[in-house]
Amino acid sequence: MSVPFYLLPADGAQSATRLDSLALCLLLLTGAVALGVLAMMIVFCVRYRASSKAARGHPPVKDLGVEIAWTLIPLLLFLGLYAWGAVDYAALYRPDPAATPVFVVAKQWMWKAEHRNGRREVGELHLPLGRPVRVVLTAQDVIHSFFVPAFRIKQDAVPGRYTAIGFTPSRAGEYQLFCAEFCGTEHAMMTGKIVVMPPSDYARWLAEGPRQPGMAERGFALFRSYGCSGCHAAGSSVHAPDLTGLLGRRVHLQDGRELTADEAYVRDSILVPRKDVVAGYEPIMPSFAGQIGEEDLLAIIEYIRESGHDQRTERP
Amino acid sequence: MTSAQSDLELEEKGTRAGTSYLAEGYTLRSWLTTRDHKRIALLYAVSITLFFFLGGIAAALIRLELATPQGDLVSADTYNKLFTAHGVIMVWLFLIPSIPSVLGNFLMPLMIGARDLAFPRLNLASWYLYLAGGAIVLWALLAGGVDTGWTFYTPFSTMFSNSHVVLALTGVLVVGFSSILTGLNFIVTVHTMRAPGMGWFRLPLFVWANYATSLILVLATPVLAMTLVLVAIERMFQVGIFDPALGGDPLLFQHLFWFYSHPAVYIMVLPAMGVASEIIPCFARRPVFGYRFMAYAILAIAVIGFLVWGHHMFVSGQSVYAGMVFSLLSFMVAVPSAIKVFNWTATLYKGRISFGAPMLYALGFVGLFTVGGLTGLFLAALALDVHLSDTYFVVAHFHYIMVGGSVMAYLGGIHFWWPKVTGRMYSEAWGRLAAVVIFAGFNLTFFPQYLLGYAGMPRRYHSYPEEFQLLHVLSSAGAVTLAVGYLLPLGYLAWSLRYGRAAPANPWQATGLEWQTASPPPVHNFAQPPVVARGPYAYHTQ
Amino acid sequence: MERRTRPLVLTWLALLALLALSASSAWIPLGWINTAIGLAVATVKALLVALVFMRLRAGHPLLRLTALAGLATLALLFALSGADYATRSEVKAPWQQPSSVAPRLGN
Amino acid sequence: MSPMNTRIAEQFSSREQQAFAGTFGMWVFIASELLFFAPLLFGYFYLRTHYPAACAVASRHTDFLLGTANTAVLLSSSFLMALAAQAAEARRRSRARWLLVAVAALGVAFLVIKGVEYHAEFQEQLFPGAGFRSQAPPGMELFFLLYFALTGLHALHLTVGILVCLAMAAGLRHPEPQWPSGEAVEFAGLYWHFVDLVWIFLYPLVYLVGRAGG
Repeated sequence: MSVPFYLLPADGAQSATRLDSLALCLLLLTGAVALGVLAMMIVFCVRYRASSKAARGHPPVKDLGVEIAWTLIPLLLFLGLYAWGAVDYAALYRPDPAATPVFVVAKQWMWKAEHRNGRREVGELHLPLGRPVRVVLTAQDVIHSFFVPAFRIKQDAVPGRYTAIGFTPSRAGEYQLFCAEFCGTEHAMMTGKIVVMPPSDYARWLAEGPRQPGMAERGFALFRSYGCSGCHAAGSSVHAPDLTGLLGRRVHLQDGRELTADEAYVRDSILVPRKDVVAGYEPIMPSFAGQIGEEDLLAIIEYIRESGHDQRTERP
Repeated sequence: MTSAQSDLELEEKGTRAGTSYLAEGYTLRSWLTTRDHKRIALLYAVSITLFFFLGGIAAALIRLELATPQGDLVSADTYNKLFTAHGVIMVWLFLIPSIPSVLGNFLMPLMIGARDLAFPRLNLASWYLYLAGGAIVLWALLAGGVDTGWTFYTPFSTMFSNSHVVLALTGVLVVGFSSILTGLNFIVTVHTMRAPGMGWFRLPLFVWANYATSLILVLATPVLAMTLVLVAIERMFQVGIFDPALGGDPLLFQHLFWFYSHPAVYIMVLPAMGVASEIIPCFARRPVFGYRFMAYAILAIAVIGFLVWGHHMFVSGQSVYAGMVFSLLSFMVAVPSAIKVFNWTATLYKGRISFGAPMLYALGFVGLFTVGGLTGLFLAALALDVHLSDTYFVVAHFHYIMVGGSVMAYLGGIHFWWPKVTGRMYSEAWGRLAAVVIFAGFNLTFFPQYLLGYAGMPRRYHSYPEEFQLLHVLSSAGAVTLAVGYLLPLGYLAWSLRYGRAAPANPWQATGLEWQTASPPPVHNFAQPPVVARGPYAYHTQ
Repeated sequence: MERRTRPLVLTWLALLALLALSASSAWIPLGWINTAIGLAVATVKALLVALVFMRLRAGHPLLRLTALAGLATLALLFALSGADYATRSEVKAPWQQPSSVAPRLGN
Repeated sequence: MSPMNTRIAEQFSSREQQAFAGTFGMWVFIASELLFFAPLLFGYFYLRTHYPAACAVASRHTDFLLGTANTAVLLSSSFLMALAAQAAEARRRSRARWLLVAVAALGVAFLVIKGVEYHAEFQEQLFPGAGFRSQAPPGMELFFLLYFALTGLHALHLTVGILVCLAMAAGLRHPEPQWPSGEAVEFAGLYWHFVDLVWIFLYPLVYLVGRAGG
């Protein structure tokens, strides 16, 4: 047992500290309740043991006031805890347009990652320090779960779809990656290493090593080959909305609705263009349903996301 | 009327009522064809004890394997099959039938003053179904085992597992029908067979608890049954609504599975609450505090328990909004559970408390259930669950509820009603010793797992990083203690069958109707049909 | 016709009439309203069968409560699982079912 | 109401108690049975909301005429079953017997028609699995999986119902107090009507989707 054990895993992400406070708060509250109940039980057991001569006149059989009190007080406390947990939870899933996306594919029994510029790695994941990261996950066989205790982050990777979770690494170092959803024989060996490095090191690391055309690059090629650029490119003669930096933007629709453009919105707009028509434009776009594969869709979405980064020159 | 006199009278009544149910026949055939709820309860008792120790052996091997981090005792596949066997056996073949089918079967008719359950033949049929299901599960295990975990998550179970999944599913399906029939029988019995004067608010809380449990059994089990059929079809024919390649959704399986399996937790713990609610007033010699609130809380838990299944899926890819709804509802279900704990504690106030073995088990139940319930709040809090789900924290949490809660209460109930069931007294000293050993062993086994979980140890790991070893060794040491604790009752209870002192009709001076008849009860339960004139728990401290 | 069988005969005729309504309305293009009509007619038919043939109308209130409990549980499944599907924005990923997995009858 | 000849089982103290326990038990069973269909119905709901077009295409491949005819057959069988229960209650055993035979006959007719449909669907490669037609829109195979699962489960229930009807019809040849009592026929009726109820909902969900075009 040479490796020291820490009850609290290292706090490697900004959300981890917040989460530890929630846990501590809950621990104090539940601990107080547990100790209180235990103390009362022990006191009663000793004081009213059969051999004691303690006064026992008129033991209460019911007391509506007391019952209501210990119904309502826990209820209110629980509502508070619920709200705290829910707010922090929602934050993990709110897509941050500035976040660096990392695509992680889980398969029996390894983790494969692809970075924005196409750099790939297996069993390791390099991340920039202090920058919001969005891990986009899928699985190639069964359900796996991306679990980094140091970040207090866990998200299942589900075959057939993408799931995502966001966080901001706050401490450089190496952390354990586990698979938390039972996935077969070598489930316990499906671990990996997370390496958090300063942004400059990360940029250098990204640039070197094996890579292939990144998602966005592939998306740009597809954007042209499917003819999207014919209408959506700046200077096109067709009146079509500009898609630069669309993801995360508020969009006003023809029918008065308003929504935030996310992956699902872009996907729907390609496959079912008439569903959410942008205000001020004619519903002239043809549907691409059945003509464009899911992988290509993702690449195009990544290209559209990237176009926003280009504009704001936020490339790491 | 002093208690000694009343006992004497009861003895007389008992003899007049005819032979005890145990003396009705001694042949194997007389047991295997019986329709007497009391005998069927014993058939269940024997069979679930067998499965309990089988599941226990699997648990022992798991703990032994985890004493070292390398995973060197058994292979990864064997380990996976072990925890699956442990889960499947303990959940479906022990915990779910434990208190309802053994104690409930024996006591429900006695407690409401009926001669038997409404459908005695159905009752026997449900035992045979249970046995058939259990046999099929055993067959699956002997044929090579199942490695999916008791949760059978797709697409692992449908496309990737190379083990006997369909066979195990069939076994669970058959056991499910047994549960449904038991639940149906209890519901009809409570509604239609109560003795004259036995109004709803004169029912012992044990009856309330089993009634609420039966509602869940009847309404949730069929959903599991059909879901398992869909999994089996998908596995055999490669077509299924859980298959993403065909447009299905793996999360759909999780919804359907947990729609049953979360309420199933309440199937396990509600009857345990019922047992504690009988034992504590009896040994505190005073009425239970807030009887009506206790009854309402039981119903509230059963109903709200149906609404919270999505908290098993907070990180599964379910929508964030659904997560929020399920989290809120999960906090809500903790309220009636808290009410029950407070009421049990208040029941001790101004009591005249003695510490017989059943009481020690019941107090242990309250303590462990409280810890298990409170740690449930950590898991219901969304952001925290992102960190804790699928870690040892979850393992510790549900073992506190199911083993610390249900098994503790089951043993308490077995001790409490042992004189009634067998007509013999067990050794009180051994009983107390076992209760203390089990309590200590349990905490040593499972408390370290909370710490492991928060530190990030994922569940269902065959090997693990070295830094977790200390706590795992502690946990394994606790498991040894726990195993000794569970073997003790097997010894002294069996001993009492032959050498135990004959039990009077009412050794604990308890007030329930079941104590108003002889020990062991006559074939038709009561010499004359009882008439009820007062509520339960009419104890007096003076 | 006997007095006691009269309600049964009327119910039967009503059921057949409702079937005709349901079958014919399905051919009028109304979009989602077709399904709504189909289910509404089915509900009326089910009520007729339950109340008259199954004697729920005259039966003990407990029986109606039992039927409602079953329906309510079903509704719970639809409401809460449906809440997930209604609010989930799912991005599909390419995924091939492994072709190597042959049908495994029997285990 | 209940016939005087019914035997009382030893656990009951009165005829009324026994009769009510039976009826109530049957209703609890029916509530449980309803939930048995729940995963399939929710699966259908999932499919209809995610692949509406495929469901419409698939539904148009089912046989509208046979489905509608079958619904009429089943509704009529329920009617006869209600008459049979009434006759048995009034202790008109011979009338009840013939009505039960008629109910069973309609049940068999339903299964035969269903079999004809199944046969045609096999021929058209609509049975899910390895032999399913290629080039079907995504979701269509699942529609047919649910179609076969739902109607198959329904047919299974119906088969049990037919056997119960025939057994009771055989029993009714003997005079009272032989099994079955009026209550027993009533219980069988409740089960039969439940099977009918399931079909009443399956009919629009399976046969009537997208008939109007698309």
